[in-house]
Amino acid sequence: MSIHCVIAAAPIDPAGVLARVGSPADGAAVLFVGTVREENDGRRVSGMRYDAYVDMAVPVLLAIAGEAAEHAGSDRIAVEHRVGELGIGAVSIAIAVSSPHRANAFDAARYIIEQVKVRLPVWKEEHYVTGESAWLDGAVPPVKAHESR
Amino acid sequence: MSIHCVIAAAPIDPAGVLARVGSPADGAAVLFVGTVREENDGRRVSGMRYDAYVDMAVPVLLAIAGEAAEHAGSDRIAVEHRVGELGIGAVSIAIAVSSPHRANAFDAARYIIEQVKVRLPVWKEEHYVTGESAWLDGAVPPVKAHESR
Amino acid sequence: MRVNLLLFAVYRDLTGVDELVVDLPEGSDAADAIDTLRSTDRRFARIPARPVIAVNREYVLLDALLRDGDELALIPPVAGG
Amino acid sequence: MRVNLLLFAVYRDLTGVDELVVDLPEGSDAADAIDTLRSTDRRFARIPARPVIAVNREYVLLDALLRDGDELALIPPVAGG
Repeated sequence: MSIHCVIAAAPIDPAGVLARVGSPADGAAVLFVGTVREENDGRRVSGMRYDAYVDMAVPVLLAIAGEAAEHAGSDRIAVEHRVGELGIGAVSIAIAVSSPHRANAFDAARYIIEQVKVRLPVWKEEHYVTGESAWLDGAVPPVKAHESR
Repeated sequence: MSIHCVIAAAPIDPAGVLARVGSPADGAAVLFVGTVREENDGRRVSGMRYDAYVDMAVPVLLAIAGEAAEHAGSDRIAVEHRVGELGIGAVSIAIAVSSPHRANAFDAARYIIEQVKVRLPVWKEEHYVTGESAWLDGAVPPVKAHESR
Repeated sequence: MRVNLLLFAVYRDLTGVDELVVDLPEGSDAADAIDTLRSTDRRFARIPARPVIAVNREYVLLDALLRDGDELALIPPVAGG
Repeated sequence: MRVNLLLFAVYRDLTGVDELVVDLPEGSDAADAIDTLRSTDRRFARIPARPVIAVNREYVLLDALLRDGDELALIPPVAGG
Protein backbone atom coordinates (compact mmCIF):
# COMPACT_ATOMS: atom_id res chain seq x y z
CA MET A 1 0.00 0.00 0.00
CA SER A 2 1.01 3.56 -0.45
CA ILE A 3 -0.48 7.01 -0.90
CA HIS A 4 -2.45 7.45 -4.13
CA CYS A 5 -3.32 10.97 -5.36
CA VAL A 6 -4.87 11.80 -8.71
CA ILE A 7 -6.31 14.87 -10.41
CA ALA A 8 -8.88 13.20 -12.64
CA ALA A 9 -10.36 14.48 -15.89
CA ALA A 10 -12.71 11.46 -16.06
CA PRO A 11 -15.50 10.60 -13.59
CA ILE A 12 -14.38 9.31 -10.19
CA ASP A 13 -15.53 5.91 -8.93
CA PRO A 14 -15.74 6.23 -5.11
CA ALA A 15 -15.84 2.44 -4.61
CA GLY A 16 -12.63 2.18 -6.61
CA VAL A 17 -10.99 4.80 -4.40
CA LEU A 18 -12.11 2.91 -1.27
CA ALA A 19 -10.77 -0.33 -2.74
CA ARG A 20 -7.28 1.23 -2.84
CA VAL A 21 -7.04 1.29 0.95
CA GLY A 22 -7.45 -1.39 3.58
CA SER A 23 -5.12 -3.93 5.09
CA PRO A 24 -5.41 -6.91 7.46
CA ALA A 25 -3.92 -4.58 10.09
CA ASP A 26 -6.80 -2.11 9.72
CA GLY A 27 -10.09 -2.15 11.61
CA ALA A 28 -11.55 0.98 10.03
CA ALA A 29 -11.87 2.73 6.70
CA VAL A 30 -13.47 6.12 6.05
CA LEU A 31 -14.50 7.29 2.61
CA PHE A 32 -15.48 10.91 2.01
CA VAL A 33 -17.28 11.80 -1.22
CA GLY A 34 -17.91 15.37 -2.33
CA THR A 35 -20.65 15.97 -4.88
CA VAL A 36 -22.05 18.95 -6.79
CA ARG A 37 -25.17 20.34 -5.08
CA GLU A 38 -28.22 21.60 -6.92
CA GLU A 39 -28.28 24.74 -4.78
CA ASN A 40 -25.69 27.06 -3.29
CA ASP A 41 -26.28 30.22 -1.26
CA GLY A 42 -29.92 30.15 -2.29
CA ARG A 43 -29.20 29.99 -6.04
CA ARG A 44 -30.23 27.06 -8.25
CA VAL A 45 -27.11 25.48 -9.73
CA SER A 46 -27.05 23.63 -13.05
CA GLY A 47 -23.44 22.49 -12.88
CA MET A 48 -19.89 23.37 -11.94
CA ARG A 49 -16.61 23.73 -13.75
CA TYR A 50 -13.51 22.75 -11.79
CA ASP A 51 -10.35 24.43 -13.00
CA ALA A 52 -6.98 23.37 -11.60
CA TYR A 53 -3.29 24.09 -11.77
CA VAL A 54 -2.79 20.39 -12.30
CA ASP A 55 1.02 20.34 -12.23
CA MET A 56 0.92 21.90 -8.78
CA ALA A 57 -2.28 20.26 -7.51
CA VAL A 58 -0.74 16.78 -7.62
CA PRO A 59 2.25 17.60 -5.36
CA VAL A 60 0.03 19.67 -3.02
CA LEU A 61 -2.38 16.74 -2.72
CA LEU A 62 0.53 14.38 -2.03
CA ALA A 63 1.82 16.75 0.65
CA ILE A 64 -1.59 16.94 2.33
CA ALA A 65 -1.99 13.16 2.20
CA GLY A 66 1.51 12.74 3.61
CA GLU A 67 0.67 14.99 6.56
CA ALA A 68 -2.56 13.04 7.13
CA ALA A 69 -0.60 9.78 7.04
CA GLU A 70 1.73 11.08 9.70
CA HIS A 71 -1.18 12.09 11.95
CA ALA A 72 -3.02 8.82 11.34
CA GLY A 73 -0.11 6.41 11.50
CA SER A 74 -1.32 4.85 8.25
CA ASP A 75 -0.20 5.29 4.66
CA ARG A 76 -3.37 3.64 3.31
CA ILE A 77 -4.69 6.83 1.75
CA ALA A 78 -6.25 7.44 -1.66
CA VAL A 79 -7.49 10.79 -2.98
CA GLU A 80 -8.95 11.63 -6.36
CA HIS A 81 -10.05 15.16 -7.27
CA ARG A 82 -12.03 15.83 -10.40
CA VAL A 83 -11.51 18.67 -12.88
CA GLY A 84 -13.66 19.78 -15.82
CA GLU A 85 -17.40 20.20 -16.22
CA LEU A 86 -19.53 18.42 -13.60
CA GLY A 87 -23.29 18.01 -13.47
CA ILE A 88 -25.43 17.95 -10.32
CA GLY A 89 -24.58 14.93 -8.18
CA ALA A 90 -21.24 14.34 -9.93
CA VAL A 91 -18.37 13.38 -7.63
CA SER A 92 -15.83 16.20 -7.25
CA ILE A 93 -13.59 14.44 -4.72
CA ALA A 94 -13.22 11.04 -3.09
CA ILE A 95 -10.94 10.52 -0.09
CA ALA A 96 -10.33 7.08 1.44
CA VAL A 97 -8.27 6.32 4.54
CA SER A 98 -7.89 3.05 6.39
CA SER A 99 -6.22 2.65 9.74
CA PRO A 100 -6.02 0.22 12.65
CA HIS A 101 -8.35 2.50 14.65
CA ARG A 102 -11.45 4.43 13.64
CA ALA A 103 -10.56 7.75 15.26
CA ASN A 104 -7.43 7.97 13.11
CA ALA A 105 -9.31 7.13 9.92
CA PHE A 106 -11.97 9.76 10.62
CA ASP A 107 -9.42 12.40 11.60
CA ALA A 108 -7.20 11.80 8.58
CA ALA A 109 -10.09 11.93 6.09
CA ARG A 110 -11.38 15.11 7.71
CA TYR A 111 -7.90 16.64 7.72
CA ILE A 112 -7.49 15.98 4.01
CA ILE A 113 -10.79 17.57 2.95
CA GLU A 114 -10.26 20.61 5.18
CA GLN A 115 -6.75 21.16 3.80
CA VAL A 116 -7.88 20.57 0.21
CA LYS A 117 -10.43 23.37 0.65
CA VAL A 118 -7.76 25.92 1.56
CA ARG A 119 -4.58 24.71 -0.14
CA LEU A 120 -5.34 22.86 -3.37
CA PRO A 121 -4.93 25.13 -6.43
CA VAL A 122 -8.41 24.38 -7.75
CA TRP A 123 -11.20 26.81 -8.60
CA LYS A 124 -14.93 26.37 -9.05
CA GLU A 125 -17.02 28.19 -11.59
CA GLU A 126 -20.64 27.68 -10.70
CA HIS A 127 -23.24 27.61 -13.49
CA TYR A 128 -26.75 28.71 -12.56
CA VAL A 129 -30.06 27.68 -14.07
CA THR A 130 -30.41 31.32 -15.14
CA GLY A 131 -27.52 30.79 -17.57
CA GLU A 132 -25.09 32.92 -15.56
CA SER A 133 -21.79 31.66 -14.17
CA ALA A 134 -19.55 32.85 -11.35
CA TRP A 135 -16.27 31.88 -9.73
CA LEU A 136 -16.91 30.85 -6.16
CA ASP A 137 -15.25 32.82 -3.40
CA GLY A 138 -12.27 30.85 -2.27
CA ALA A 139 -9.81 30.61 0.58
CA VAL A 140 -6.39 32.27 0.67
CA PRO A 141 -3.85 29.45 0.96
CA PRO A 142 -1.51 29.85 3.92
CA VAL A 143 2.08 30.45 2.82
CA LYS A 144 4.76 29.78 5.38
CA ALA A 145 7.72 32.14 5.45
CA HIS A 146 10.20 29.28 5.62
CA GLU A 147 8.89 28.02 2.32
CA SER A 148 10.33 31.10 0.65
CA ARG A 149 13.43 30.46 -1.31
CA MET B 1 -34.73 8.48 0.75
CA SER B 2 -35.10 7.26 4.28
CA ILE B 3 -33.15 5.57 7.03
CA HIS B 4 -32.03 2.02 6.20
CA CYS B 5 -30.84 -0.30 9.01
CA VAL B 6 -30.08 -3.98 8.62
CA ILE B 7 -28.55 -6.74 10.74
CA ALA B 8 -27.02 -8.86 8.01
CA ALA B 9 -26.22 -12.56 8.06
CA ALA B 10 -24.61 -12.31 4.60
CA PRO B 11 -21.50 -10.31 3.64
CA ILE B 12 -21.94 -6.53 3.50
CA ASP B 13 -21.20 -4.61 0.30
CA PRO B 14 -19.95 -1.16 1.42
CA ALA B 15 -20.46 0.37 -2.04
CA GLY B 16 -24.06 -0.81 -1.93
CA VAL B 17 -24.53 0.85 1.47
CA LEU B 18 -23.03 4.10 0.12
CA ALA B 19 -25.32 3.90 -2.91
CA ARG B 20 -28.35 4.04 -0.58
CA VAL B 21 -27.58 7.62 0.42
CA GLY B 22 -27.04 10.78 -1.60
CA SER B 23 -29.37 13.38 -3.04
CA PRO B 24 -29.07 16.39 -5.37
CA ALA B 25 -29.34 18.48 -2.19
CA ASP B 26 -26.23 16.87 -0.71
CA GLY B 27 -22.64 18.00 -1.15
CA ALA B 28 -21.04 15.36 1.04
CA ALA B 29 -21.26 11.67 1.84
CA VAL B 30 -19.25 9.79 4.46
CA LEU B 31 -18.93 6.02 4.51
CA PHE B 32 -17.45 4.24 7.52
CA VAL B 33 -16.40 0.61 7.14
CA GLY B 34 -15.38 -1.57 10.07
CA THR B 35 -13.34 -4.68 9.36
CA VAL B 36 -11.92 -7.59 11.35
CA ARG B 37 -8.26 -7.00 12.25
CA GLU B 38 -5.59 -9.68 12.24
CA GLU B 39 -4.39 -8.57 15.66
CA ASN B 40 -6.00 -7.33 18.84
CA ASP B 41 -4.33 -6.44 22.13
CA GLY B 42 -1.16 -8.10 20.90
CA ARG B 43 -2.83 -11.43 20.07
CA ARG B 44 -3.00 -12.86 16.54
CA VAL B 45 -6.61 -13.21 15.51
CA SER B 46 -7.91 -15.78 13.03
CA GLY B 47 -11.51 -14.59 12.93
CA MET B 48 -14.45 -13.27 14.88
CA ARG B 49 -17.96 -14.40 15.63
CA TYR B 50 -20.58 -11.69 15.98
CA ASP B 51 -23.54 -12.68 18.09
CA ALA B 52 -26.57 -10.40 18.29
CA TYR B 53 -29.96 -10.03 19.86
CA VAL B 54 -31.29 -9.38 16.38
CA ASP B 55 -34.90 -8.56 17.33
CA MET B 56 -33.62 -5.78 19.58
CA ALA B 57 -30.58 -4.74 17.51
CA VAL B 58 -32.74 -3.56 14.61
CA PRO B 59 -34.81 -1.08 16.66
CA VAL B 60 -31.71 0.09 18.57
CA LEU B 61 -29.92 0.73 15.27
CA LEU B 62 -32.97 2.61 13.98
CA ALA B 63 -33.04 4.71 17.15
CA ILE B 64 -29.34 5.56 16.82
CA ALA B 65 -29.72 6.43 13.14
CA GLY B 66 -32.75 8.57 13.98
CA GLU B 67 -30.75 10.53 16.55
CA ALA B 68 -27.93 10.97 14.02
CA ALA B 69 -30.45 12.21 11.44
CA GLU B 70 -31.72 14.81 13.88
CA HIS B 71 -28.19 16.04 14.59
CA ALA B 72 -27.24 16.04 10.92
CA GLY B 73 -30.41 17.45 9.42
CA SER B 74 -30.42 14.60 6.91
CA ASP B 75 -32.31 11.32 6.77
CA ARG B 76 -30.00 9.90 4.10
CA ILE B 77 -28.52 7.28 6.40
CA ALA B 78 -27.80 3.60 5.80
CA VAL B 79 -26.31 1.17 8.31
CA GLU B 80 -25.65 -2.54 7.95
CA HIS B 81 -24.16 -4.61 10.78
CA ARG B 82 -22.96 -8.14 10.18
CA VAL B 83 -23.53 -11.16 12.40
CA GLY B 84 -22.05 -14.65 12.21
CA GLU B 85 -18.53 -15.88 11.56
CA LEU B 86 -16.18 -13.33 9.95
CA GLY B 87 -12.67 -13.84 8.63
CA ILE B 88 -9.84 -11.29 8.76
CA GLY B 89 -10.68 -8.26 6.64
CA ALA B 90 -14.40 -9.06 6.51
CA VAL B 91 -16.72 -6.08 6.88
CA SER B 92 -18.47 -6.02 10.26
CA ILE B 93 -20.28 -2.71 9.76
CA ALA B 94 -20.87 -0.13 7.05
CA ILE B 95 -22.37 3.27 7.83
CA ALA B 96 -23.21 5.81 5.13
CA VAL B 97 -24.52 9.34 5.65
CA SER B 98 -25.05 12.07 3.10
CA SER B 99 -25.82 15.66 3.92
CA PRO B 100 -25.75 19.11 2.36
CA HIS B 101 -22.58 19.89 4.35
CA ARG B 102 -19.54 17.77 5.14
CA ALA B 103 -19.31 18.53 8.86
CA ASN B 104 -22.78 17.06 9.38
CA ALA B 105 -22.00 13.94 7.37
CA PHE B 106 -18.78 13.33 9.32
CA ASP B 107 -20.41 14.01 12.69
CA ALA B 108 -23.42 11.78 12.00
CA ALA B 109 -21.30 8.83 10.80
CA ARG B 110 -19.05 9.20 13.82
CA TYR B 111 -22.03 9.46 16.17
CA ILE B 112 -23.51 6.24 14.80
CA ILE B 113 -20.36 4.14 15.20
CA GLU B 114 -19.68 5.48 18.71
CA GLN B 115 -23.25 4.73 19.80
CA VAL B 116 -23.22 1.30 18.14
CA LYS B 117 -20.16 0.42 20.21
CA VAL B 118 -21.96 1.08 23.50
CA ARG B 119 -25.65 0.46 22.80
CA LEU B 120 -26.10 -2.21 20.12
CA PRO B 121 -26.84 -5.65 21.65
CA VAL B 122 -24.04 -7.35 19.75
CA TRP B 123 -21.13 -9.39 21.12
CA LYS B 124 -17.81 -10.42 19.63
CA GLU B 125 -16.14 -13.73 20.23
CA GLU B 126 -12.58 -13.47 19.01
CA HIS B 127 -10.86 -16.57 17.64
CA TYR B 128 -7.08 -16.71 17.99
CA VAL B 129 -4.53 -18.51 15.82
CA THR B 130 -3.76 -20.61 18.91
CA GLY B 131 -7.26 -22.15 18.58
CA GLU B 132 -8.62 -20.39 21.67
CA SER B 133 -11.61 -18.06 21.66
CA ALA B 134 -12.76 -15.32 24.01
CA TRP B 135 -15.66 -12.90 24.31
CA LEU B 136 -14.33 -9.37 24.00
CA ASP B 137 -14.80 -7.02 26.92
CA GLY B 138 -17.72 -4.81 26.10
CA ALA B 139 -19.35 -1.59 27.16
CA VAL B 140 -22.23 -1.30 29.59
CA PRO B 141 -25.11 0.27 27.68
CA PRO B 142 -26.50 3.39 29.34
CA VAL B 143 -30.07 2.87 30.55
CA LYS B 144 -32.08 5.99 31.20
CA ALA B 145 -34.41 5.97 34.18
CA HIS B 146 -37.26 7.44 32.17
CA GLU B 147 -37.09 4.43 29.88
CA SER B 148 -38.31 2.29 32.75
CA ARG B 149 -41.91 1.24 32.48
CA MET C 1 -47.28 -15.17 35.17
CA ARG C 2 -44.72 -16.47 32.77
CA VAL C 3 -41.82 -14.46 31.42
CA ASN C 4 -39.59 -15.48 28.53
CA LEU C 5 -35.94 -15.07 29.51
CA LEU C 6 -33.15 -14.69 26.92
CA LEU C 7 -29.43 -15.16 27.51
CA PHE C 8 -26.68 -14.05 25.14
CA ALA C 9 -22.97 -14.42 24.55
CA VAL C 10 -21.01 -14.93 27.76
CA TYR C 11 -24.22 -15.40 29.82
CA ARG C 12 -25.27 -18.18 27.47
CA ASP C 13 -21.83 -19.77 27.71
CA LEU C 14 -21.83 -19.52 31.52
CA THR C 15 -25.22 -21.22 31.83
CA GLY C 16 -25.45 -23.36 28.72
CA VAL C 17 -28.94 -21.94 28.19
CA ASP C 18 -30.11 -19.40 25.65
CA GLU C 19 -33.80 -19.22 26.43
CA LEU C 20 -36.08 -20.31 29.24
CA VAL C 21 -39.48 -19.57 30.74
CA VAL C 22 -39.68 -18.36 34.35
CA ASP C 23 -42.82 -18.49 36.47
CA LEU C 24 -43.22 -15.44 38.69
CA PRO C 25 -45.85 -14.06 41.06
CA GLU C 26 -47.91 -11.15 39.75
CA GLY C 27 -46.28 -7.80 40.54
CA SER C 28 -42.71 -9.06 40.10
CA ASP C 29 -40.14 -6.74 38.65
CA ALA C 30 -37.07 -7.64 36.60
CA ALA C 31 -34.87 -7.82 39.71
CA ASP C 32 -37.22 -10.44 41.16
CA ALA C 33 -36.99 -12.48 37.96
CA ILE C 34 -33.20 -12.44 38.09
CA ASP C 35 -33.15 -13.37 41.79
CA THR C 36 -35.48 -16.27 41.00
CA LEU C 37 -33.33 -17.38 38.09
CA ARG C 38 -30.08 -17.21 40.05
CA SER C 39 -31.52 -19.28 42.89
CA THR C 40 -32.87 -22.07 40.70
CA ASP C 41 -29.55 -23.59 39.77
CA ARG C 42 -25.82 -23.30 40.40
CA ARG C 43 -25.21 -22.48 36.74
CA PHE C 44 -27.54 -19.49 36.84
CA ALA C 45 -25.83 -18.16 39.95
CA ARG C 46 -22.91 -17.34 37.61
CA ILE C 47 -24.94 -14.53 36.12
CA PRO C 48 -24.30 -11.14 37.76
CA ALA C 49 -26.91 -10.17 40.34
CA ARG C 50 -27.56 -6.84 38.59
CA PRO C 51 -27.03 -7.25 34.86
CA VAL C 52 -28.14 -4.79 32.20
CA ILE C 53 -31.53 -5.92 30.96
CA ALA C 54 -34.04 -5.27 28.23
CA VAL C 55 -37.76 -5.91 28.47
CA ASN C 56 -39.52 -6.37 25.18
CA ARG C 57 -36.39 -5.16 23.36
CA GLU C 58 -35.89 -1.93 25.27
CA TYR C 59 -33.22 -1.24 27.85
CA VAL C 60 -34.90 -0.71 31.22
CA LEU C 61 -33.85 -0.51 34.86
CA LEU C 62 -34.19 -3.52 37.14
CA ASP C 63 -37.26 -2.09 38.85
CA ALA C 64 -39.25 -2.47 35.62
CA LEU C 65 -42.50 -4.30 36.41
CA LEU C 66 -43.09 -7.44 34.39
CA ARG C 67 -46.26 -8.66 32.74
CA ASP C 68 -47.28 -12.09 31.57
CA GLY C 69 -45.65 -12.87 28.23
CA ASP C 70 -42.86 -10.28 28.55
CA GLU C 71 -39.48 -10.97 26.95
CA LEU C 72 -36.72 -10.31 29.49
CA ALA C 73 -33.20 -10.31 28.01
CA LEU C 74 -30.01 -10.30 30.07
CA ILE C 75 -27.50 -8.17 28.19
CA PRO C 76 -23.77 -8.69 28.80
CA PRO C 77 -21.55 -5.67 28.09
CA VAL C 78 -21.99 -5.02 24.36
CA ALA C 79 -19.35 -4.76 21.62
CA GLY C 80 -20.94 -3.60 18.39
CA GLY C 81 -19.16 -2.23 15.35
CA MET D 1 15.98 36.52 -17.51
CA ARG D 2 12.67 35.13 -18.64
CA VAL D 3 9.97 33.86 -16.30
CA ASN D 4 6.92 31.88 -17.33
CA LEU D 5 3.80 33.39 -15.81
CA LEU D 6 0.59 31.41 -15.33
CA LEU D 7 -2.88 32.82 -14.68
CA PHE D 8 -5.86 30.80 -13.48
CA ALA D 9 -9.60 31.09 -13.00
CA VAL D 10 -10.73 34.64 -12.21
CA TYR D 11 -7.27 36.08 -13.03
CA ARG D 12 -7.42 34.46 -16.42
CA ASP D 13 -10.93 35.79 -17.01
CA LEU D 14 -9.90 39.30 -15.89
CA THR D 15 -6.95 39.41 -18.27
CA GLY D 16 -7.96 37.06 -21.08
CA VAL D 17 -4.50 35.48 -20.74
CA ASP D 18 -3.55 32.12 -19.25
CA GLU D 19 0.19 32.09 -19.84
CA LEU D 20 2.86 34.61 -20.82
CA VAL D 21 6.59 35.14 -20.66
CA VAL D 22 7.93 38.16 -18.74
CA ASP D 23 11.42 39.58 -19.20
CA LEU D 24 12.97 40.73 -15.93
CA PRO D 25 16.34 42.03 -14.76
CA GLU D 26 18.52 39.57 -12.87
CA GLY D 27 17.82 39.67 -9.12
CA SER D 28 14.10 40.32 -9.49
CA ASP D 29 11.76 38.81 -6.99
CA ALA D 30 8.15 37.72 -7.49
CA ALA D 31 6.81 41.12 -6.37
CA ASP D 32 8.91 42.78 -9.13
CA ALA D 33 7.46 40.37 -11.69
CA ILE D 34 3.91 41.23 -10.66
CA ASP D 35 4.64 44.98 -10.68
CA THR D 36 6.06 44.61 -14.19
CA LEU D 37 3.06 42.60 -15.33
CA ARG D 38 0.51 45.04 -13.88
CA SER D 39 2.21 48.01 -15.52
CA THR D 40 2.37 46.49 -19.02
CA ASP D 41 -1.31 46.67 -19.80
CA ARG D 42 -4.61 47.93 -18.43
CA ARG D 43 -5.97 44.36 -18.33
CA PHE D 44 -3.15 43.16 -16.10
CA ALA D 45 -3.71 46.03 -13.69
CA ARG D 46 -6.91 44.20 -12.72
CA ILE D 47 -4.82 41.59 -10.94
CA PRO D 48 -4.33 42.30 -7.22
CA ALA D 49 -1.00 43.94 -6.39
CA ARG D 50 -0.18 41.22 -3.84
CA PRO D 51 -1.72 37.94 -4.95
CA VAL D 52 -0.84 34.55 -3.54
CA ILE D 53 1.82 33.03 -5.76
CA ALA D 54 3.63 29.79 -6.42
CA VAL D 55 7.09 29.49 -7.91
CA ASN D 56 7.82 26.16 -9.55
CA ARG D 57 4.64 24.72 -8.02
CA GLU D 58 5.28 25.70 -4.43
CA TYR D 59 3.55 28.43 -2.50
CA VAL D 60 6.10 31.15 -1.66
CA LEU D 61 6.07 34.70 -0.37
CA LEU D 62 6.38 37.65 -2.76
CA ASP D 63 10.00 38.25 -1.83
CA ALA D 64 10.99 34.94 -3.43
CA LEU D 65 13.88 35.55 -5.80
CA LEU D 66 13.30 34.43 -9.37
CA ARG D 67 15.65 32.61 -11.71
CA ASP D 68 15.63 32.27 -15.45
CA GLY D 69 13.08 29.67 -16.53
CA ASP D 70 11.06 29.80 -13.31
CA GLU D 71 7.33 29.15 -13.45
CA LEU D 72 5.47 31.87 -11.55
CA ALA D 73 1.79 31.17 -10.98
CA LEU D 74 -0.72 33.73 -9.69
CA ILE D 75 -3.14 31.84 -7.45
CA PRO D 76 -6.61 33.29 -6.86
CA PRO D 77 -8.30 32.20 -3.61
CA VAL D 78 -8.70 28.44 -3.98
CA ALA D 79 -11.84 26.32 -3.68
CA GLY D 80 -10.92 22.64 -3.75
CA GLY D 81 -13.12 19.76 -2.73
